[in-house]
Amino acid sequence: MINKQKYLDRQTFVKHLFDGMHIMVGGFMTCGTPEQLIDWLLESNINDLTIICNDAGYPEAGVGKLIAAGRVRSLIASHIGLNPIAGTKMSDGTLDVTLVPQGTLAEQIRAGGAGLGGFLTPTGLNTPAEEGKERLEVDGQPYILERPLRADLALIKARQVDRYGNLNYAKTARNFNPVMATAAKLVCVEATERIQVMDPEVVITPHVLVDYILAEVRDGR
Amino acid sequence: MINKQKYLDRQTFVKHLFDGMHIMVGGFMTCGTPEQLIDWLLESNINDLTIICNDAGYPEAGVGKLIAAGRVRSLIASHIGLNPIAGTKMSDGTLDVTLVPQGTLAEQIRAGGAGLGGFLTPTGLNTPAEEGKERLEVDGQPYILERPLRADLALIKARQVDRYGNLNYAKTARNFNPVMATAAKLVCVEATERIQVMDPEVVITPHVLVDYILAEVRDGR
Amino acid sequence: MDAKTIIAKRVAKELHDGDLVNLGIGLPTLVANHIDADITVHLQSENGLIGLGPSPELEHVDLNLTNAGGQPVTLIEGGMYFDSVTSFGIIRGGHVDVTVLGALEVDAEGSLASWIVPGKRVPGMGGAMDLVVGAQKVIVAMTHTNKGQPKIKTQCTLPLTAYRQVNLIVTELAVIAVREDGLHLLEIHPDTTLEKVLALTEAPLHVKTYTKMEG
Amino acid sequence: MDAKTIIAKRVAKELHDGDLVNLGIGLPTLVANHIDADITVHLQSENGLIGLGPSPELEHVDLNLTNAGGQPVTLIEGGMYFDSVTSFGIIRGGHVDVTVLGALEVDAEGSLASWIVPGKRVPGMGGAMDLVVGAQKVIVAMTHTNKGQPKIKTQCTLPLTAYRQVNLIVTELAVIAVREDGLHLLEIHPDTTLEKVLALTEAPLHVKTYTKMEG
Repeated sequence: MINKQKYLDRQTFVKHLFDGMHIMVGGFMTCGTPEQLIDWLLESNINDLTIICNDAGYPEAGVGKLIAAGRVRSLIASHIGLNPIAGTKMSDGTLDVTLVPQGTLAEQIRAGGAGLGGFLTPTGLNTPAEEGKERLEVDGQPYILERPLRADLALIKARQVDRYGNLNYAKTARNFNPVMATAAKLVCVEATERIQVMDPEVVITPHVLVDYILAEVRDGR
Repeated sequence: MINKQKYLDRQTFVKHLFDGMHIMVGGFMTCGTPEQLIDWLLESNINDLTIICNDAGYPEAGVGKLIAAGRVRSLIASHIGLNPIAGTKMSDGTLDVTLVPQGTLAEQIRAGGAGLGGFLTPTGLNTPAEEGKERLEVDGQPYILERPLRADLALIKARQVDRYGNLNYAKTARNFNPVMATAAKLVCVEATERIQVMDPEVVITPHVLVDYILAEVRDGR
Repeated sequence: MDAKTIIAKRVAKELHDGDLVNLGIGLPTLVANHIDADITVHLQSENGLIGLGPSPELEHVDLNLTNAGGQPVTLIEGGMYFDSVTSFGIIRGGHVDVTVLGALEVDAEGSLASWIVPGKRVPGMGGAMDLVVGAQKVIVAMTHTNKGQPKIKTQCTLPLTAYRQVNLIVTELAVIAVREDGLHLLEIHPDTTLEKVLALTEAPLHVKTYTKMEG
Repeated sequence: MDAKTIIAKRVAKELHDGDLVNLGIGLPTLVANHIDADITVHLQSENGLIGLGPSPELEHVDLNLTNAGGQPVTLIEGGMYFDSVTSFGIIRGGHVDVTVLGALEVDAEGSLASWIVPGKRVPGMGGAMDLVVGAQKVIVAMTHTNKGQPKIKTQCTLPLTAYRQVNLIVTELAVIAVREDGLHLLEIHPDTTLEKVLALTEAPLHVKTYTKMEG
């Protein structure tokens, strides 16, 4: 049975929210993004969010909905190209955007979830991605020292959840979801399907990392 | 069809061996260790090996066979407790043993396979594991800077290989195998079973990381 | 009740419903036999599983399913397998609630030594250094002395496994908490006396109110 | 043949049997249409797959199966899915044999700029910085000029995607190798002249023997 994990309704979800919180949101151009949990964020009155997500989504999908509603103060992402609203808000100074190489972003979140103090990557050397960061040499090769990323909350989209809280993901909707589930104080999951018991060989996210499972998924999504 | 991957016979295997080479061997106390590939090493005349493995195996199993035969100059492992021969050889100076915390060892191999120049870990601070290493502070917290590990050859034990070279692993025989398959110039796999096509959701090691598949596994193991 | 059982039973009382717990090789393994039936504790084995079950009958031994000591084990329903990188990501990332391990020495600062006796025994640290640094709570489960010689010292003399990471020490004689200002005696076993505990403990103990150790 | 097709066909000739290849968004995607039928190239999409297949018919679109541009794609037999951490481990770890990407500018040192035009367009670098640093061979596939303005410069003027990582530049006019001592003209398109290529290239070109560009 689901032990530490609990079923999540909107009321319980809202109790965990606070202004200025840092939220990781799974998905890649909204493929694998938990839209219902984002809508619950929208329907709450929290503000000044820092969103950590691969991208800015689209104006009407993914974290783009939160950006369009003016609820996001800071965005940490690898690109914002398909969301012109994010670009406009960045230009007029109402959205603080930190662009991070995609592999570095994934690795920063991994470091946060895996208890590492940072890592050395060659990605971004001699580019704007190196600005403000320390450069270290190892065996004569230069690297950028990158810091770990953690968050108060992670919103995860899974394909299946079993009755113990184990997760798997659908195709390329996996992307940032598994790593984000390791790096937040509170991990909330929107799963398409509930099953009894997952094959222990193919669990991607172990149940011990999951705090809440969305109780009812709208539209059977 | 298997493309880049090729079926491996003993003759081909031996052609890739040379004295002093660095070899990663999967397995944890010989659970998940490719014994047939180790026997082929034994039957060759290579020497002065550096072995990277979780442990020293047993005197008559796993990398313990290579140690007992005096073929190993250096061992990088997290413990050698169940192989008294390794302890004796370490004491009499015929085996150079570097003991590394298990999580650090796994992460060093991952860094090697993932193109990182190193990582910062709190594990081993103020212990002999910190000796000779650089200490860095990030946000006021101390960490040890650990270096990546790579090898000339990785010997991998898989449960199944499909006709494209994709791999999965059996239960806890997974352990160090998947990460070692990312961190060596040449990756040779001993698989228990051959199948047609693996479900794309449950492949653990993508075929592009695999160089050779053992052509015939003895005893159907 | 022998010393090991006393220790294992007492450590089991430190575990809570839903905890992810790693039990070290040897004495700590026995803790699993004494976990309150009303709670669910998830046991991790650092070689690659969560959901450690009881030892299998001989005819059900699977050589591909072992614990961190290389012994055959089973997996309970809801458990899963993963590789060593994932395993230590979980451990070092603070996702393990409690780790229980043996020690050769523990000191007044909460440092412990458990993996080497120079010139005598060099088994290696295995996963202990990561577990002790990463787990939210570190419990040392060990006999109070080594053939009468105190193992709870002012300062460890053997090479350390970790510096200042132990939270609780459980022996067959006492339960001792490690705090900023040193060691605090929490409980003593009914069959022993405060004098005996103090005599067999090299490190200074804060002794204010303590209770009877429950078995 | 239009410029894009010329470039895509020529880039396809750089791929070898068994190569793991990442094709960037836009023009590089077209390379897939021109790969020699005799060889097997494994296409990676950095959002999480190897084994990229052709675009699906509308009725077979799966919203959970997209490429790095967010477009619906398919997976061929033998392919597999993985998460972003694994994907960039493969990329940064040197396991990608060839990456093909567009650029706004490339320079004589092999640096390239592709992700930002300050004050105008800030799409972000996505996975490009990792791909260019990690791949064994970096091919820039782009039109030779931007409305007549040279894109192959002595030094990039836009913020860099990576410093000194490009190995080969393929345009509709020429194929240019980046070496330690600068840019070497390898091929020019039959429909153009050396004079025209030199006039439309800001960076100095080493011109010794060059051949006719094959389409």
